Amino acid sequence: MGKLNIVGAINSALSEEMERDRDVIVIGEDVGRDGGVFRVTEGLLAKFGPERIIDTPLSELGIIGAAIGLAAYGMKPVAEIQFMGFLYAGLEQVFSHAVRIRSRSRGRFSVPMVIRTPYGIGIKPPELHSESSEALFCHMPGIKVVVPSTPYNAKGLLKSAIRDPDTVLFMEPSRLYRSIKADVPDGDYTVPLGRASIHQEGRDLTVVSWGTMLHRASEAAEGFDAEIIDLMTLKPFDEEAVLTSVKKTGRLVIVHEAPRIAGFGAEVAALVAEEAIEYLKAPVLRVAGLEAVVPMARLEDYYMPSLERIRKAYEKVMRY
Amino acid sequence: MGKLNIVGAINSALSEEMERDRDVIVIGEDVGRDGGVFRVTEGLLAKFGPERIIDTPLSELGIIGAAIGLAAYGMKPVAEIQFMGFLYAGLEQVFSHAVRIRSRSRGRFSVPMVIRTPYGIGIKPPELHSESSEALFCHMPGIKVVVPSTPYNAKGLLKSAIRDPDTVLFMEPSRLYRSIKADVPDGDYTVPLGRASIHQEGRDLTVVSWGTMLHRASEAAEGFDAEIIDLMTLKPFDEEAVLTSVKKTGRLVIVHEAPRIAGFGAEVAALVAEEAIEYLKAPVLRVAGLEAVVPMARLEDYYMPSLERIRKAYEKVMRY
Amino acid sequence: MPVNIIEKIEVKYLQIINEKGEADPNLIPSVSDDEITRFFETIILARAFNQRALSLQREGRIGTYASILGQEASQVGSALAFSVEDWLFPSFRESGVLVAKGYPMWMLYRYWAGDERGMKCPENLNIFPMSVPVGTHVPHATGAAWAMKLKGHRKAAGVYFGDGGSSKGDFHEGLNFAGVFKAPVVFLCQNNQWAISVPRSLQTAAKTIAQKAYAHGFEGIQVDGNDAAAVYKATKDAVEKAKNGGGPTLIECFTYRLDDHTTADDASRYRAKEEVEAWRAKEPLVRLRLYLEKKGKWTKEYEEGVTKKAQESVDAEIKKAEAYPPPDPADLIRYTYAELTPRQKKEMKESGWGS
Amino acid sequence: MPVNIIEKIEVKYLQIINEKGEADPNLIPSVSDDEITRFFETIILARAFNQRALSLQREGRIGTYASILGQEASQVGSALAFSVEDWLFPSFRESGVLVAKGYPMWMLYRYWAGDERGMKCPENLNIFPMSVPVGTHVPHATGAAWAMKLKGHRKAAGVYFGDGGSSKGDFHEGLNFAGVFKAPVVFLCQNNQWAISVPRSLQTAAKTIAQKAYAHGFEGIQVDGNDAAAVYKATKDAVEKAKNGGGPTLIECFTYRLDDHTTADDASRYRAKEEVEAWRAKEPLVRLRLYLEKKGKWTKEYEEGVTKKAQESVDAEIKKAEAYPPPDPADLIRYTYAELTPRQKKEMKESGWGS
Ligand SMILES: Cc1ncc(C[n+]2csc(CCOP(=O)(O)OP(=O)(O)O)c2C)c(N)n1
Ligand SMILES: Cc1ncc(C[n+]2csc(CCOP(=O)(O)OP(=O)(O)O)c2C)c(N)n1
Ligand SMILES: [Mg+2]
Ligand SMILES: [Mg+2]
Repeated sequence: MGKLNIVGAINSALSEEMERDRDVIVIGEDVGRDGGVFRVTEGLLAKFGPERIIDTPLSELGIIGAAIGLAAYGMKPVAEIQFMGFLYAGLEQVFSHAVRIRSRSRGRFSVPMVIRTPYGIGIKPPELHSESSEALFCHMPGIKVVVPSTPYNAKGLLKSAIRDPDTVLFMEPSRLYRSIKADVPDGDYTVPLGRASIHQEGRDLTVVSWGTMLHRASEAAEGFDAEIIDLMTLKPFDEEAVLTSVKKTGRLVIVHEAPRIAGFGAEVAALVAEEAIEYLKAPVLRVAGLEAVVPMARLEDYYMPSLERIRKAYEKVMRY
Repeated sequence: MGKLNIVGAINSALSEEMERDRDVIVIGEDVGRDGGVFRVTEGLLAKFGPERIIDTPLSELGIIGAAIGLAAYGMKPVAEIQFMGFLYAGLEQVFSHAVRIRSRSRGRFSVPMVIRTPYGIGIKPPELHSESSEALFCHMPGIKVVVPSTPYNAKGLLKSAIRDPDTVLFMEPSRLYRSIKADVPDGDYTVPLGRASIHQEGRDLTVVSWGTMLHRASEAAEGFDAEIIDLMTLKPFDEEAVLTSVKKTGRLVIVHEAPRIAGFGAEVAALVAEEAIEYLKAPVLRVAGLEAVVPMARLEDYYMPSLERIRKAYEKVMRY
Repeated sequence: MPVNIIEKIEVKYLQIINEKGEADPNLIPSVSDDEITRFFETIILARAFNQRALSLQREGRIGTYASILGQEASQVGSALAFSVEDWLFPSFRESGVLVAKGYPMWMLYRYWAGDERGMKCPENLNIFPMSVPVGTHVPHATGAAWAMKLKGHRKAAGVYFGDGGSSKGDFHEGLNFAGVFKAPVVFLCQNNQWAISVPRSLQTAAKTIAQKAYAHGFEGIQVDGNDAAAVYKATKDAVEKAKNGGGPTLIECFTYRLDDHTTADDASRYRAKEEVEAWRAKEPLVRLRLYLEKKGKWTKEYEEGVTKKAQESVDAEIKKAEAYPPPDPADLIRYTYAELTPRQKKEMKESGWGS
Repeated sequence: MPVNIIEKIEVKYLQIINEKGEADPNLIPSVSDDEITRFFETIILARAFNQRALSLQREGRIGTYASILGQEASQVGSALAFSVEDWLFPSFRESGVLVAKGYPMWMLYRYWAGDERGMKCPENLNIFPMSVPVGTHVPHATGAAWAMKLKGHRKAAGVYFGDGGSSKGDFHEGLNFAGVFKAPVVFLCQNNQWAISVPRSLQTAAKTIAQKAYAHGFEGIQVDGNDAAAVYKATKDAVEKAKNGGGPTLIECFTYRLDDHTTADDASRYRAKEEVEAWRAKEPLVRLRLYLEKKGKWTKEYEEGVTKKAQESVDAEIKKAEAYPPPDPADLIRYTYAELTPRQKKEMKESGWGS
């Protein structure tokens, strides 16, 4: 057991899984000598050599496309896409191939790979380094989408993702990479995919969030008797956990960073509108990014859900 | 005034807009000599010549990418993507560029182009010819998403789309292309973007749908006093029309073809859960595609919302 | 110091047997008469498969189908150059490749009838499901080949795509990776001169598709795609090279699509009859027949026998395909993930399907 | 009939002034001393801009910044070859191009400080916002150039990207369209030998990036990217050719990134000091100085004067940038669509922003 931040936790998951399974390899831009632009793969090249930690050309489509072939043949590629905004180039490979090959071949071939990518506002970078596009992927049957929020679950979820027989998108909250340090067991443990965690129990109000926003949603919950659910896996998501909590509290606020319209929050709200409406005491609110292109540094604080906006939503549902 | 099917209506919109504005050009695979694989551009090459009806290489990314430059420079490209499933290749061009250039250049440049593409199950084709991925696009601020459902609105909406200053995705229901023939005015008229149409008035139950499914949702409504809303524009969608109707009926069923999870129906349900929950008498139901890869011909009827599934949903909400 | 030439590239063209059945004396020793006989017989089989697929489509017994007529040499010649442990990545117009590899024809018919089970490749073969989005499967072959190399397996991958496919970014990124990682992969472009209605000349300004390989640092070669011997030899050499660590090769098979693009197409809208007829004269079977005849290995009776056997076998396969029980609707959901998700279980239940 | 050579490609390399300031006697007449003086002075300005950007970043006054040190000849030489009515499509590492075109430096500083208003190109120029997703802007230049051709405007487009960018499918699809439609566009690859930590040799197995043009049927040329005269001449020729209907050209500027990738990078992690030092000796300013000195057009005082003026102008621009009022938060929403949507109006209201 040692204190690790999320970067360290992911590094340790990669390292342990690579020791455990010779077929696990890491591919991506700058993952080798440079150790990744966020240093997530630091030290792995020295440990595992250039046949397993592989710097690729600047070619997101190529990375995902080749990873599909690698995985289908029997490797277990963990592909790093340097920023989520650049994953759009590989989207067709994911949507039209990775997640369909099992179905298209009726089980003969499959694509057990992991796509790791940092997402979200976090590092005051140039444009397109701050996307959080989970909703797009959550709409596509066949993929799994995972978003850790702490060093502990980052390590445990990544291990599950690597061992999973399906294609998993693993979205790493860049804003949290180094901001939380916490106890993480040294050895092997996993956090199962598809199950949410009750980040905090409460009676009056259910808050659903994930990744970066989970922490802000929690902070905003001070003074409320809020039950906070960390979804962790967005696809397939733990519908049961959400429904159980909402049935108890009668109130639901969803907090995410991506634009509100057709964001993943809509799915959570729609689920509840369908299956627990009779328990609801208040409108289901979403606090989310605005209907706007994710801005550069100067305006990003205005775009993201602020503590104040979140708190207002909690207050509003509590008035019912 | 003459009877036209949707193919004819779109053809006439293109033809009239090209006469009206010299900058309008059509680009895409097989749009010229062949008149498009669905014959939507039939006859346009003869009328407007190869400088305005332009066959391109097989290159969806290139089509959208070049159209961005064409539009920014002052042309008005209408780009045909042969099937929606192949638009994934151009998704980064749409998401990272087309819809952001106005914002990135603070208004100096913009990309007024139209992407036309047939969507949905309809022609018993090979794989990936049956996608309905509207939800992905609806999540991206900066784009407009339009889905006609009749020859009349196909022509009027496409004209509005071509004249619109923003990037518009125009999704054509391939299943309806030739199945509905109706009166369409010969000359100029437009149907405004952003406004829904009340396809049928009713008191007991609001049905929201668009494109192909609108017709099935209507058919299933026989025997119900249903108010049927044809959204027509999915982004930005007519929130007001939905809310007004739901406030009246107290019941809502959304019908679409795309997979349910994180589909656009979730947004409609979430809106109502947020803004009209106190009017709801029943759960908000979605009838949608299954959590599965869109199947090929043999199984597609099991995948799509059937009359029976839709009716069951209507019956269910009516029990409240 | 001034204007120097820093790189020279030459693109080669290979033909072994010409339209008249005349063989190049220097090259023909690399292909045996037995092999040529095999091309001949396999092309007849592939053609029988194809002919029946077209008529099944007309009768509404299968869906839209993409004919291989005219391209059989490209497909059969290349397919036979791969070993059974190699991995192949076909596009939708590769029935000839699959037939040549012994892929069960009844499964192909089922596939074209809209049944995904037809693409469940038998365990003794390694053929990926046909790729429908053009060119997008090119990187998969690179990836699989790269995996072979990483695992130290002496195998190769082969990937088939059209002239249209060579315009896609996927093609280039796939080739570039293969060049960088020296992946044992053979890129087989079936340049049939048309991408639906778009002629090769409007697909790219490059003189050949073969030369696109040099953008990625390895050899590209154009072969007479109607000459099964040339296609076979070029592919065989490329497969050998790949297995010996020499990296990838791009082979442009210069051929022609004699039929409509698919059964949903009408090629007379966009191309001249004369062009089609000129190419028909070069079609792949005639030259093999002439060659074998000269060698005393062809008789009318022999060909009739081969044809009859092919037709019988195709008939039997069609029977098998059509007798096959319809797919279980639950399949639709079942193969999405390795295991059903809770939501899928719910959907199965609501649909009244067993899980 | 057998193995024929059907296409020959030669890739040329152009240098006019070498590291010692010696000019090729056959080529130098194509560039005047006035032009060379202009390169010299513009490089000094671009370098002053760059130097100050780096220090502003260190002081936390702007965000992450991508240095152009070492690449000024590639950027300035090419930029000056375009006319004011031409359209340029830079990537994020093209401050030198923008400075050379007279783009307001204060706006660039604001951009790098995270303010989108910095990319609102003044009306007298046609420079697209810098593209951050590498290589993805290549097709835009093709499209704009194609539009120029369709409208009968005698103009050209130029697009800048790195060696890394040449691996993207976007690059290839953009080039392929340009080849097919003979679009008047010049593709300017700034091959600075590195894509962050990935060396050129691992980016592609091709010997040159220039040769990638031939995959798309037009000319590619490699130039000494540290020789402003060579870059200028190659670009000028390509622009002329484009405007005369000759179609596109790919120019590979063979240069070197002397600094870290960006201020967030530490290049010592992945490349040897010696390599950097060897390239430093070839940097673009020295040879121009030597050349001008030989021609009697350089004195120490002259250079000091130019440098001082550059620095003063940069200082004034920084002042202007920092005095500029902060952006209106409503801008965030305002430029998404031509008009606000009802939902956006609501969001504006909820946020307390005027519309
Ligand atoms: C990415 C993509 N775009 C468009 C299509 C529709 N389409 C199917 S085949 C075809 C032409 C393919 O041409 P080519 O690659 O030369 O192969 P061929 O059909 O000639 O065998 C097109 C445009 C598709 N299947 N995939
Ligand atoms: C599509 C994409 N992938 C990854 C990145 C992250 N990134 C920024 S610059 C860079 C390297 C670019 O190399 P090159 O094209 O040679 O340009 P240079 O930085 O050398 O000027 C990378 C990987 C990006 N911006 N865009
Ligand atoms: Mg073809
Ligand atoms: Mg570089």
